[in-house]
Amino acid sequence: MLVESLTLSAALFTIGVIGVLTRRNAIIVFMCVELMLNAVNLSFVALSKLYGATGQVFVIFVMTVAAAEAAVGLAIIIAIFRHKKSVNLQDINLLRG
Amino acid sequence: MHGLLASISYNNWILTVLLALPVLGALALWAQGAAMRHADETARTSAARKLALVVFTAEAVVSLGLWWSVDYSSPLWSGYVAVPWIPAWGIFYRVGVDGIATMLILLTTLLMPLTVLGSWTSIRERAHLFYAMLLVLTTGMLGVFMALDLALFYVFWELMLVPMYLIIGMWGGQRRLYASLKFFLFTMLGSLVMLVAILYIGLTAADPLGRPVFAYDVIVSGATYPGMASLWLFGAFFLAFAVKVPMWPFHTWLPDAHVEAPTAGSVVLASIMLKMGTFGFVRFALPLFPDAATNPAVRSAIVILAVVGIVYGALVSMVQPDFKKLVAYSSVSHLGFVMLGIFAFTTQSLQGALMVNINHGISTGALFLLIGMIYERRHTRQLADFGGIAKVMPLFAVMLTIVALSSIGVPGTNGFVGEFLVLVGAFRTEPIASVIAATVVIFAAVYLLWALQRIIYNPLSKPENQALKDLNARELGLLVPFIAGILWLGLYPKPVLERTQAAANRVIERVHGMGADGSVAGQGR
Amino acid sequence: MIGQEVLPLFFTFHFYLFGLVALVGAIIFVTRKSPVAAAMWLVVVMFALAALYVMIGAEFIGMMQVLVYAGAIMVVFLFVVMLLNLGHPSELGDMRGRFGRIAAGFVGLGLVAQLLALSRNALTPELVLPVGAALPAVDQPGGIIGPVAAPLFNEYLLAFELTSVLLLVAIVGAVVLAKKRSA
Amino acid sequence: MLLQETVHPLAETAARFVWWLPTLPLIGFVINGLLSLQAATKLGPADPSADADHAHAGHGAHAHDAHDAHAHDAHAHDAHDAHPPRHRYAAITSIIGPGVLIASFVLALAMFFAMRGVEADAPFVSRLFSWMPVGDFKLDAALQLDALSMVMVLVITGIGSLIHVFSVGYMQDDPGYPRYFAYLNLFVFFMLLLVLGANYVVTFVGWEGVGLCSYLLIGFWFSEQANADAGKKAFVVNRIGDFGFMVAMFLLFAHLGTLDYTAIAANAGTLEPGGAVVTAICLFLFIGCTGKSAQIPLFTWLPDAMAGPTPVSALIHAATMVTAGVFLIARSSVLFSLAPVASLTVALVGGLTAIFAASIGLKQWDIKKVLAYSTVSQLGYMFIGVGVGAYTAGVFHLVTHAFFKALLFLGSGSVIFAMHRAYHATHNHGDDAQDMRNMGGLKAMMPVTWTLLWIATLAIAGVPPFSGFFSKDEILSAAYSRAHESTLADASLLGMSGSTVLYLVWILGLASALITAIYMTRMMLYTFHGPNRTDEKSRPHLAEAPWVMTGPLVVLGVLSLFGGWLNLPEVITHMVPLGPAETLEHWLEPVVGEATARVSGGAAHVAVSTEQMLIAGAIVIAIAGIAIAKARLKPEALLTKDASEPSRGFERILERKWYVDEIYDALVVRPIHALSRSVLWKGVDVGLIDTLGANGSAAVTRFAGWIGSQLQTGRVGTYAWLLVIGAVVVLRAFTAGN
Amino acid sequence: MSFDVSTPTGLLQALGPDLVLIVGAMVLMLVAAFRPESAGHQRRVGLMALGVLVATIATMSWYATNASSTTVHGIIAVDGFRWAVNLVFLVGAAATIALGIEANPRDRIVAAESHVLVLFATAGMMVLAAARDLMIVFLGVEMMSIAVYVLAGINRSSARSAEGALKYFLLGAFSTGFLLYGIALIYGATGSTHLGVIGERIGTFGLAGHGMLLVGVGLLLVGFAFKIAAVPFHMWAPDVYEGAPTPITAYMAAAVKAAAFAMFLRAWLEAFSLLDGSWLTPIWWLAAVTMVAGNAIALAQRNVKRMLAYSSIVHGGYLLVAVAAGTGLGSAAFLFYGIAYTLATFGAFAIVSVMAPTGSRGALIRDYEGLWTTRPWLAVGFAICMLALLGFPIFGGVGFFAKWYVLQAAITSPRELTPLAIVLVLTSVVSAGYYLHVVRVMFMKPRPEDADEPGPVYPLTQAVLVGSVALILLLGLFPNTLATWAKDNALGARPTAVTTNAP
Repeated sequence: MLVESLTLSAALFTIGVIGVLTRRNAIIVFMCVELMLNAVNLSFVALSKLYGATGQVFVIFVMTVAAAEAAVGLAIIIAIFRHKKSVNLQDINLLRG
Repeated sequence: MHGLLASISYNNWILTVLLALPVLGALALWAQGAAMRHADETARTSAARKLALVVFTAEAVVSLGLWWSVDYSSPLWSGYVAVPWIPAWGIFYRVGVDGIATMLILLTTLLMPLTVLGSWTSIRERAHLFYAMLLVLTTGMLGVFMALDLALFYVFWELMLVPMYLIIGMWGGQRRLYASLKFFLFTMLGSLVMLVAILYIGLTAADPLGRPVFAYDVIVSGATYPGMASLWLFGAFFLAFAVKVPMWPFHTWLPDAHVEAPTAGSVVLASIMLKMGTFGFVRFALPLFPDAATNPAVRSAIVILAVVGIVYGALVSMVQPDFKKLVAYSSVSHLGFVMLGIFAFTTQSLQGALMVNINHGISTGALFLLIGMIYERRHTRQLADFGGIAKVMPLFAVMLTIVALSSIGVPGTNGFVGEFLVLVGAFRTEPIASVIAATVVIFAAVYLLWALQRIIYNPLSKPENQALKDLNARELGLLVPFIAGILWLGLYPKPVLERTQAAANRVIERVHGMGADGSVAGQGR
Repeated sequence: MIGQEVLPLFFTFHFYLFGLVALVGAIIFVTRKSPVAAAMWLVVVMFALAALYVMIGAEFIGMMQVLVYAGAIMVVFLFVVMLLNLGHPSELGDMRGRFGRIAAGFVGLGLVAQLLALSRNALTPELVLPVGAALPAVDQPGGIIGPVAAPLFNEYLLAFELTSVLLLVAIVGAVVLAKKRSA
Repeated sequence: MLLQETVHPLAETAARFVWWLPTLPLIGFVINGLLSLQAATKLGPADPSADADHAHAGHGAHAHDAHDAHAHDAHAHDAHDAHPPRHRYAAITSIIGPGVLIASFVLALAMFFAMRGVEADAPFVSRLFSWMPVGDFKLDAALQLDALSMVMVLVITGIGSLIHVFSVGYMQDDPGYPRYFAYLNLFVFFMLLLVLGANYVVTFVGWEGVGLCSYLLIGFWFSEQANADAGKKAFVVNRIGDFGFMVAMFLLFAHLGTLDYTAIAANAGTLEPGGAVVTAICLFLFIGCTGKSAQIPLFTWLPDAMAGPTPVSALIHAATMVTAGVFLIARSSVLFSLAPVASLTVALVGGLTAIFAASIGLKQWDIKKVLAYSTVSQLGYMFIGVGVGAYTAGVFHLVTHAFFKALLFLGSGSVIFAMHRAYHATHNHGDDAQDMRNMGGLKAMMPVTWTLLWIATLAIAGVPPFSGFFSKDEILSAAYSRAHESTLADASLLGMSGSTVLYLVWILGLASALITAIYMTRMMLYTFHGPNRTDEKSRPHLAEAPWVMTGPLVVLGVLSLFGGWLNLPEVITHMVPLGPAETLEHWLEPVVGEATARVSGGAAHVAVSTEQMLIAGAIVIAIAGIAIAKARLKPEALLTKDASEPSRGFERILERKWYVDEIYDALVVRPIHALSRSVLWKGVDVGLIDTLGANGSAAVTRFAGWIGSQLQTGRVGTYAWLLVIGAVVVLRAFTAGN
Repeated sequence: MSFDVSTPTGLLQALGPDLVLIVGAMVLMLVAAFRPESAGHQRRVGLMALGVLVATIATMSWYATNASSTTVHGIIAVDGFRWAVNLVFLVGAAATIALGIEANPRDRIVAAESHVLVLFATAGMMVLAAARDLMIVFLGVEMMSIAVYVLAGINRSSARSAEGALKYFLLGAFSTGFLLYGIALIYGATGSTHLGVIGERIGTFGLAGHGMLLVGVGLLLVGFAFKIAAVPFHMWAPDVYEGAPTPITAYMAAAVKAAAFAMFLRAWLEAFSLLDGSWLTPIWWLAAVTMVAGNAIALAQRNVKRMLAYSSIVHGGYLLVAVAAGTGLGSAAFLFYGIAYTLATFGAFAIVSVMAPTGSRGALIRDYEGLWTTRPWLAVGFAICMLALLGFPIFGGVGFFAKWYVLQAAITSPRELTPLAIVLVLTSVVSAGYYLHVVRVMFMKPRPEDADEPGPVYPLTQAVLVGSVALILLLGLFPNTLATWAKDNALGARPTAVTTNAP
């Protein structure tokens, strides 16, 4: 079960990474990042089966952080949307070189 | 004189004072510049150059005592001072001089006031900064000659870079930006690699507490490195010094820097800063890594580069249309002689090399001053723009001729003494190289006499040249010491040779790893 | 591999079932054009993961997953999508072209290959707690929350307190950023 | 400051003032130099650049200065056409310039008599100070007085005095009058240093110093590019020779550990006779001699050197400096006697130069050029002498040549002076005052000069009893006898036996004697005989020069006539009791005796009958030459320079001096220039090191930076891509090891 | 005074300075919210924030001389390294706020919360510097990052600022995923998140070649490399630095980076020093590639802030060399470098903020042409900062010795890093290309006719500028104190625990 969990975790993490690489909508990219965090959580939970509750405690903190990030991240997305009227990352390239 | 100097404990303070005085002078200039912020440019310039001249003259006067006070025969350093600077890293303020260093220090201190006089009227803006930079530069140069702590040496070594960079870049000619950056980058490339080597040495020589040791004496007497390490370290030092010398093929910064630099910059660059490289070899590269230096492959490579530089510099300077560039390439040639002299490892050649160092300082310095003088009048350095000006500037013509002859190495002038000693000494160990090098007596005559002809001889056909005014009293006065030096060292170099003899012998002994008096050191057969 | 224990078939079956759901859901999630659809598929993945947690024996975390992730965070996402009126899949160029996708697939394969190097060594037996010791059974005192709460408020008290500051920072940040443009 | 270790017999005599010999002319140089500068100087303004701006603004205002500056430029041969007032300091200079020389000469005479009074085999060495003491290299500034240097000193100061006096007249109107005498004095200083030096380095100082003065004096009228070019050429070509001299010194020091003449003479025995080392030393020394003494292949500078004032040609390029090479070999006779191959080379080169230069002399029109090639040719003779080991003969010819060639030059100077005055008086700026085609029939106008020049011509042609006859004959008979039997004859050069080489040299000598007689007679015929080809207006102005110029000519005439008495051959004194035989031979015995003996292997002379045959042959050849010239040349038919047609065929080759200058230019000068400019400077320096190396690496770095900054697209997608790729690589690096 | 950080009381006491800062920040947060946004309020809160920082520094200096820990595997460290690094953060924060107070009105930033967020971010860094447990590390990183995400976008009126914030946030969150996954796998391999325990277990159980651990450490390295903007994880940095308000840029370049390094050094030395066979090669190459690419790309920059951004990337590369040394000396070199780099960075950015309010004219290197003629002091100050960044002795002051120390660490390292040291010096030659370019633009070119007159230098900015430059020069002449301080506070120089107290 552990092996399956860790493998699934790796797969979900990679899907999240692929999502970040392929998507251009800032919100969807951010959701992909959330998927990655979830994948990590699966690893933690699976490992906590071996080592005790520390892994689960960690998952709680990850969730908290995810929530905080979501708040700030979405605020940033709203801020950029005000300027650009778009959240397509292709269009957001004032800063380059 | 000895008694008088001893009575004021001259040796105890002189080196530190020589280092500090220019810096204080620079600060004074800075303060003066700030105080005169609202004065008009002419008044500012005038005040700045006067103050600078006073400081430099004081420096020169104070330094004169070294001629007598230094114990030239002693294996100990004269004027030795050691004060902890960064004890946490084993870095000390350690200074001291021997005969070789003393001669170069005197060359520096005596040359600087003349340099200021030489740029008396050509620096018309931002004079305070200019002279302050010149003063700081002086500290850097003197520090290099005095430092007996590798870290301190490196600091002084780098210290020279920025003032010279600004001098070339702010008061230079058309392509000053390119030239100044090139100068900076070339030099820095070499010296940073040396920095790694210095650290490596210092850390290898760490004391029992694990603190690095950078004391020159400790390292020279104690350090041995495994074969390859020794070669790498020598290579690092070589790169730094070879760029500075400059040896072929690291020389291309020199023509650009010389051509673009203002007169004072060229003079300092040629007369003193190029000596840093050769001095570095004698003081550091050879005594620290005698094994690497005497490694046949290394040595032949360096001798070959030196000879290539000698001939190459001469040939290329032959076809230069710009007088400054011509002299710059001739420096490559002359400094090649110094390198040949050093790496021939005979007493004569090394002493000759030291003489060439000094002579090149005098002759080329004077040449650049002379070029500066006509540049101020005509705003061109192209040889083709001149011709026949001996008619209108006879004094100038005389001075230029004497200096050119010294640079050619005509016997009776200083140039001959150095080159002859180098060649006669080098012939014992490197006969082929010195014969090839000797061909330069021909090329030197070609390029300098041809230049001379195109400037002061030939028809006075250009209308701009017909109204030229001859040297004024200031210019004449500042050239006289150069002429005196040229003749003195040409006819009676013994006082200088005597003073560098013991130090040179020590280097030769160290290189050959033997305790003899060194007089026959390095005889190939 | 260590940590293998024989579980009832019920658990095993559901573990694989929800695992499959999570995987397929994730794939569908990243390929949806509409942000709303993507978000909904992500919720599906999260639910599946919550179920997996329960299967593994971390019931409390499973609950938290449903409440915090699916319930709170994803709602905020959807809220923002709606707020910015981004619900339509019409927005051009959201997805990279064919080349980008294939390349991403390869990079993903490479990443997975590297990540799975983790399975190359067995875990160290001495470090692993005996079966059942790591996560006490549901019927023990303290229930399912006790084993998590104990370290949270003892060993990791500092961390717990820090999360409060973290959330505070996030609140301040979000407020400052989302305020109307002042100038 | 005389530091004399052991008391030398000369120490208490006038010889102890030997350092005054060079010092006197040096003082003259300093005074004249300062006068010249003082007169020329108008110190510039305190701020030259400010003035330059002003000058730029209105250089029209300075037209007057410009005219002044141009005063001399318009016409630049020997004399000049403007009549500015005499130089401010002309009077002082006229006293000091020749005065110091005469004083030196008097001092030299005193020393000469002192030397005659004592028996001294060892040279008198006067150490002035320690010059370059470095380790085991001890080099003193020291002067050495011995028989050889005494002869040279007398020649230099004696003939020098005469030429100085002549110059007072010749240069009287020149604006550079004190400068001229300063240079001339300086030259004498260096020349005396050269001959008096007690070691090779001091000699080398003089050696280069005279080259320098030669440079300055050839380019004396520097405003004409040709003159400046000629000066430079002289210096550079001399430097090629000096290179050889220097290498020889390196070899000497490396193998003998000293450069002092006395020590070398004492230690020369340690060198293997005929060995590679001593041969190399001698050959390198000889390279030096070919430069200074204008031998093949370095002779080309000397004809060009005629651009200098004529008295300079007489003093430097005929009487003294160019003979320094001969002196040097005589000085190094110990070494040369140990190196037969080198000696043979010297002789062969001397012989070839003699005939080669003589052949060119046949077709020259410029009177000074004829004399120049004649000098080269005669120097070749001297080298035959010292080459075959007849050092005394070489020096003897050096002395007699100094007499008659100085006379020839000064005489020609007198002619040119007259021509110039005539042209000047008629404002004729077009015609060449030195071209013989413009002269003719001057015998009537300049009888004194005519007489004296004939004496010199007969002397150089080798007609007895004029001086040249004796010296030339001695050289030829020495060559012949050495070919017969000597260490040289036993050696071999380039696969030929030494004997063959020496016979060849002897034949070359005879042939060039014939040609010499021809071209010298030609010169005299064209210049003084036949009709006068000057234009009608100028002709009345042609006249004899003033007494300051003719006076020295007369003295030289006497010397040319009786110079042979210095060293009458025994074979003649036996037949005709003219006076003491072989005086010079005996005088030089302490210096070159040992070396001469070593070369000749004891067999000093060939049989008396052979010797008489040789003498008779020489006389016949000389007279035949004169006769041929008289018979073949028709001065009446000669056209002026402007009317002449260009010569054709072989004549043209001779007139163009065998195209040697052109060949050197094409083979050496241009290739080196092209190499330096195109390959080294533009190719290696600018192209390779700078463009490819320094700027290239900078450009590559910049380009890489530009690529990097282009990757920075501003799009998060790109960044994420790179991040992931980086992560995969980092992970790979971590897991690769396991 | 000794704390037993295994007890809540001891922990609380051991967190004294951190608490002062956090409590101060919370109070200020309320103060900031108390009044409507205005320039005056922003200024007032800023000054108060400075007060909080001063108080924190004062508390900390007491701790620095008196505090120690009795716990072997405490969750936080109580050692000199922590206090020393904290000093870098606090000085950086103070300078940021000082610059911000005067720069914000020019940038039309009126949110007083910006200063509060700086305090919070600093608190996160201090936590990070103390953390000996990966959990705390994670929270510290997030606390710092979230605050800085907001700070990057604090200029609501600027699209650039918002864009920078978005980029920073998205990529930051993305990299957090890697970091977190790494922590999870390390936890999986060792069964602990505590650095000390991990280190022990790697040794005890021979885990040095363990696949899961290595992947975990690799992912951790990726996360760290992102924070310090090592090439190729650097791409966000230039854009964010350019977009952010200038004081915040300086803060990011100096303090944020220092925090990441502090965390990483502690983790490396305490937990993973036995893995050097695996991590040396990646770090070696990261350092080398960062130095080479960073310097090369910096050459191509025309915007001063972007140039300084790349410069900061490059300096991250130099510090990686010290990290690669993997010794206490390396951490000492880092401390020294941290101070030197912070001074130079704030000196430079102080001038940048005077020259160019964000997004307006004056941000290009070209706009500095001939600055010497109109504002000599600014030009001299900037030149000194550039030379300090270049690592030039005397003129560049302490910058040279910073590099010296890093090289010393590299050469003495048992890992034979001399080749890396040579890469370092060779690439710094390239860096002369752009640092000197600025100097030459200022000193060697004439001031264009139409150039804008730079604004006045207000007192706080002036204080930062003069303070930085003076310290650069002073410490360049007398670096011994700083060197001793760095050596004494290196990791391992003062042991964390003095008594045995098993967990």
